[in-house]
Amino acid sequence: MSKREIRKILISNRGEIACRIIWTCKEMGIKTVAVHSEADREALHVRYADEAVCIGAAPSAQSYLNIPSIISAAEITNVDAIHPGYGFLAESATFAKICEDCNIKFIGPRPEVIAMMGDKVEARRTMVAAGVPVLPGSPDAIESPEEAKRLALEIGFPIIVKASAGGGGRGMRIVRSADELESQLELAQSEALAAFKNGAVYIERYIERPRHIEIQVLADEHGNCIHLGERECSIQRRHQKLLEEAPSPVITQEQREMMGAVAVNACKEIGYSNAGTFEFLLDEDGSFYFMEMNTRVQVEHPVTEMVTLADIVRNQIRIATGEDLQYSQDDLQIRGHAIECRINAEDPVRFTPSPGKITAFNIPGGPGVRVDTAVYPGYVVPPYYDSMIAKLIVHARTRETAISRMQRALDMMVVEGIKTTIPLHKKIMADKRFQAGDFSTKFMEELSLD
Amino acid sequence: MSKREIRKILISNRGEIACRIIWTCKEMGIKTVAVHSEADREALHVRYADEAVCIGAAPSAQSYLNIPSIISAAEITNVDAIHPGYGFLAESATFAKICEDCNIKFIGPRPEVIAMMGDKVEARRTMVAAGVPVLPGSPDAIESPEEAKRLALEIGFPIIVKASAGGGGRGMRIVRSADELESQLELAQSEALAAFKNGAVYIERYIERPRHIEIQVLADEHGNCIHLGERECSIQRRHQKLLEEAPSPVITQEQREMMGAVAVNACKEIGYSNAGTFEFLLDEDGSFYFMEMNTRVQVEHPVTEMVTLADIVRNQIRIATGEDLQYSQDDLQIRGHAIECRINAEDPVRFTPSPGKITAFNIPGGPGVRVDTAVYPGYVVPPYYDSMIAKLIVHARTRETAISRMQRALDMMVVEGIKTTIPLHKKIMADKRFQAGDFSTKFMEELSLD
Amino acid sequence: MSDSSASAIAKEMEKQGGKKDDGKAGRSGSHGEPSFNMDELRELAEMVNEHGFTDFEFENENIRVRLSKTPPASAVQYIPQPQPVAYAAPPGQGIAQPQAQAAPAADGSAASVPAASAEEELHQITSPIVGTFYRSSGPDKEPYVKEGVQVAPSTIVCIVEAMKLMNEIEAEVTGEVVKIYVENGQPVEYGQPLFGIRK
Amino acid sequence: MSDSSASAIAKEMEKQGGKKDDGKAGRSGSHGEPSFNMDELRELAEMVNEHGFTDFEFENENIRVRLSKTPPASAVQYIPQPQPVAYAAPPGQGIAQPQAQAAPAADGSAASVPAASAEEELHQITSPIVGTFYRSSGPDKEPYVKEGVQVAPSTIVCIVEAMKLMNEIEAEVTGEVVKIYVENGQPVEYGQPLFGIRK
Repeated sequence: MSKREIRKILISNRGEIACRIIWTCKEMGIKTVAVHSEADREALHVRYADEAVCIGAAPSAQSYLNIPSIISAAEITNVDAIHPGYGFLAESATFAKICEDCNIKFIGPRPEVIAMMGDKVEARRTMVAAGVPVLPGSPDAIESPEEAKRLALEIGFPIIVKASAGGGGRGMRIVRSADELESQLELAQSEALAAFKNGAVYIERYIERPRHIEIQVLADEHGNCIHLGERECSIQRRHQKLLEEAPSPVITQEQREMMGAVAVNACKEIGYSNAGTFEFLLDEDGSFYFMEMNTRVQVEHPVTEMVTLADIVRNQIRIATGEDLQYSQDDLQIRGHAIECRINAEDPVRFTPSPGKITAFNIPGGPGVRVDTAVYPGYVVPPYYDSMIAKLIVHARTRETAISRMQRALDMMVVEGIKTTIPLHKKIMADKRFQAGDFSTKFMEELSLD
Repeated sequence: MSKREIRKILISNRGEIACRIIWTCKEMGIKTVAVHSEADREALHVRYADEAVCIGAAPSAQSYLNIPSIISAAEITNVDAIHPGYGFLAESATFAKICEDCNIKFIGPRPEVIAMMGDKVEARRTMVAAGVPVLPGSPDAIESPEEAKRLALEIGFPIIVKASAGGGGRGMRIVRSADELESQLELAQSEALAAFKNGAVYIERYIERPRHIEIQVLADEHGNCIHLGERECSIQRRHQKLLEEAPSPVITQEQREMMGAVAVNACKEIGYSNAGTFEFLLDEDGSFYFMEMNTRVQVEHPVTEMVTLADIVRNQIRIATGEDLQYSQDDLQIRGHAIECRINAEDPVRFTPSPGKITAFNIPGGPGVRVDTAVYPGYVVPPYYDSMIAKLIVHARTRETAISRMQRALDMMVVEGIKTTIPLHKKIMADKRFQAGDFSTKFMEELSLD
Repeated sequence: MSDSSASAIAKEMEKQGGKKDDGKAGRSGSHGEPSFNMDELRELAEMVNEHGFTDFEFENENIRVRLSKTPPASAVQYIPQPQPVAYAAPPGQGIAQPQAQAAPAADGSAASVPAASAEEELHQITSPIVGTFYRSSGPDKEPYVKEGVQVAPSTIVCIVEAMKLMNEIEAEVTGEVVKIYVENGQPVEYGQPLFGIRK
Repeated sequence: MSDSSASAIAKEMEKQGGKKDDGKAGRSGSHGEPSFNMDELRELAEMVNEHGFTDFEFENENIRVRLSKTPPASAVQYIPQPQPVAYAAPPGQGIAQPQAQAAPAADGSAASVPAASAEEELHQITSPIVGTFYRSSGPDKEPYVKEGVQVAPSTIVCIVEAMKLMNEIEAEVTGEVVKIYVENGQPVEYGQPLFGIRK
């Protein structure tokens, strides 16, 4: 069934995900090429790969985002495929297209699909057409208070008024009844004008306490697609996920099957291939709304691997060779509960980056503990890249045991020389509402960090 | 349902199993007391436990086998229970009895059951009565060549003649036909007489290429018992297991159910409680014969934990509190394949111990890898105790992937300063017959170690 | 660790310094040049390496020595140090604590060095067993010994109760009781110092 | 790693020896000393390497010795070093290797120091991009430069082909081509030294 032989892969990434990909390549007997910036000469992915090529200076734009340099490295090392990991060029349709043009297999979906999902408006339109529920409202600018009122009544209160040009909370107004609509609209417009020199605003259903739930899918290049259940990613700070779980403490088997079916159907509609993730908002009533699709492997993919025993990176590579999916939906039962804590080189209270030399580093072992990292004692965390230095993942029969296992693992994990988010994760694990599974994306705002 | 509260446990052991027990106690919110010899002041189990008591000098007889000292430590720290681990006092009926007399719960079966299983003849008799198949033959001395002939014909050739007082291969003769019986019997008797000053011999069915298969059981104190499937432990050197797998590459679901049912039934017959293991010899035809029962947690318990997601130590402690078993036989499905490599501080060819200072130590991470160890960089492996310094365990969907995952993990594992069995395990993993699952307890004799 | 090895090296250095002078004196006639001795250097390098110094400097005529260890506790730092935030230290932890501070230097560990040097003139009577320390034969009895009394080898100094047995502990030396390290009724572990004796 | 550091130390030692010889020549009139013993130095270098010292200093007349282990070396020990027994190193590994030995000291790491000091008088023209190195504009053409020729800043010294584009590389300095580090047609990575120029 395999159409394309992949004997050597270049990994256009760094850090733990580059190591993660190399591990699976080794297990599959595939040679690896690491690329690295000048700042990453001592990095672990450089040491673990069969070959390594320095592709530029420390800043990402000159190295890990430098397409000509990466393509040249692929050509001189004569690789069959490139695995982009996550971040950097992983969702660049341009990069995927150039790989295709150079006859190097890009391990991900087709460039057109990446482009489509990368465009907010286009992605929403496509999903609506594929029968995926989206948040009522639309990103078209509101023309008049009358239109706003009509739309708001259609959507139902509460709604949120957002600046079309906006971001970062400015120009945002939550409106809970028709009475306040006109005044709030005016306020939002003038705020938007002041902040972005553009007064255009739009409205959308507002969910007071949403949960961030995502569905992992695997699709081959022959139209077969399955889902691997959901991940609970509501514990975020400024839209940055801090920890993830599989399964979600609130999703029932019926919901899982429904959300999974919606995602699988959408993949088939748009001709999606390789691994992908549908991100949904879940409201208090259990309704879910499409937010966006990530057309790559996610940081949090290990929690799904733990509960399904599927190796997502192995599946990505197999799919890229043109093989059929290895298993059917029924082969993928979810067993137990997994939690991942992202260990970042950051001040755990102020979240300021804390690069520097790691003087001591000990990773926990024992039952149900997995660590994905590219860090070692003596390693210097460079200031140029993402602050995540390790992912600590646990797996146990129940969520309760998984939480106590994570507490034990966090206690055993030693990182000295830099500040990390370990103390923050201990605080989250000890939180009664977290333990009860009773939280939303607002959790971090409500958590006391004293 | 809980009859006995266990708030604090003393672990009368050292090394990785002491750490392993402490981890689960932490996860259960139970306080721990480590005991240690003078040589183990810097040991990890001492650091991880809530309290630590020095119980004697370095030699085991003065510390880890020193019952009065351990009981005193338990009394002054006011523990509710003692977990004996494996080795040392784990199968001492005397120790279990003294614990009982001191009103300290011994985490294991009742002392009478330990004593019964510790006596070879008594254990065999009990198992026969409980309907467990044993190897045809008997440890009674042969009175005459005529008796030998009659017995041999009953048993069927080949048979083995063994010295009643024997061990270590002396006084052993394999007899393949009735013609050679009398002469071989005489030879064995004179060898036995020369070696042990006792010419008594007995005969038993001889299996040319047996496999060592064991069944893990869990039994509560109310007569409930389940099995957790089998472990394949045929890769041994001088009766020392080197690596273990679950499931066995040759056991079918029917065999698993049959062997499991035999073990569960026997547990109920003898009133067994807590975790235990039935060791069987499997012959070329798939018949199995009871060898012995281990009345404690095994070194190789993690492979069963990986494929069943059951925490065996947690179950031991729960059972000791008097609770009912947490799950039924149906809850325990075997998923995927797990392999454990014992990493010993030994010369990988000559198997001579290699104690000393570990100058560099790196444990592998990533999907499906677990490491149980009490070792860290700078740790000095003392010459007094068992040479095992770590257990490297992998889990994957198939045996083939588990083997390549173990190869990857062995490549990533770094132990410098002492010699280890890592190179030996690499050789085993690369062996075609191992990969095909085609091996017996003779595997190591046949493996070229050049 | 650093204390003892530092002093060992200091001693070595004195020896080396002496050898240097000898060597130089011996050879100066034939070569007219203060040449260094390869064996000595090899020994030196071995010694410096063995003691884990990362820097060493030595200068001759008018000896100049420099030894340094850049990351002093680096080995210790790699020992995983669990931080039991969720599991508060229990009161019973006291059993291990005094031992860590005042254990005899039997194992030559760093921890015992400060204690040993602070009490360097005192002989320590240590507990031969794990148990509970009692200063007298009963609650209403006088203590076997008090600070300031003289003991002979056969003098009973205390009882350590283990498994309901009262084990009388003898002094085994002649001298004056100067320190009593353990409170009446307190649990003691193997090798834990009980009394300090000035011989 | 040990090989390269051993050879680096050997080079260092030769340099030390060379300097000494020069010094001796200069000083022989005034001092009349015998020549410095290279065997001793070689032995020394071996010994220094064997013990993992990263720095060694030795001074004669009134001996001055300095041995040092800088922390980077000890950190390296803890870097997991996979031993890919099952996965043999491919021929292409050569791409990374020359870089490791001759990289410019841009990152200031210890590894590049010996190389930098060995070539300390040469300016290095490094590759600004990843690609394939060509010494001439075509297979039957003359090389742009050969060893011994003078270059000006705008002199084209080679081509690095990347993504089918022929990028002409200029010297950017004035001087003489003394070394050509890379073979024609060989892949080069970012920052890899191509030419050594004596300014």
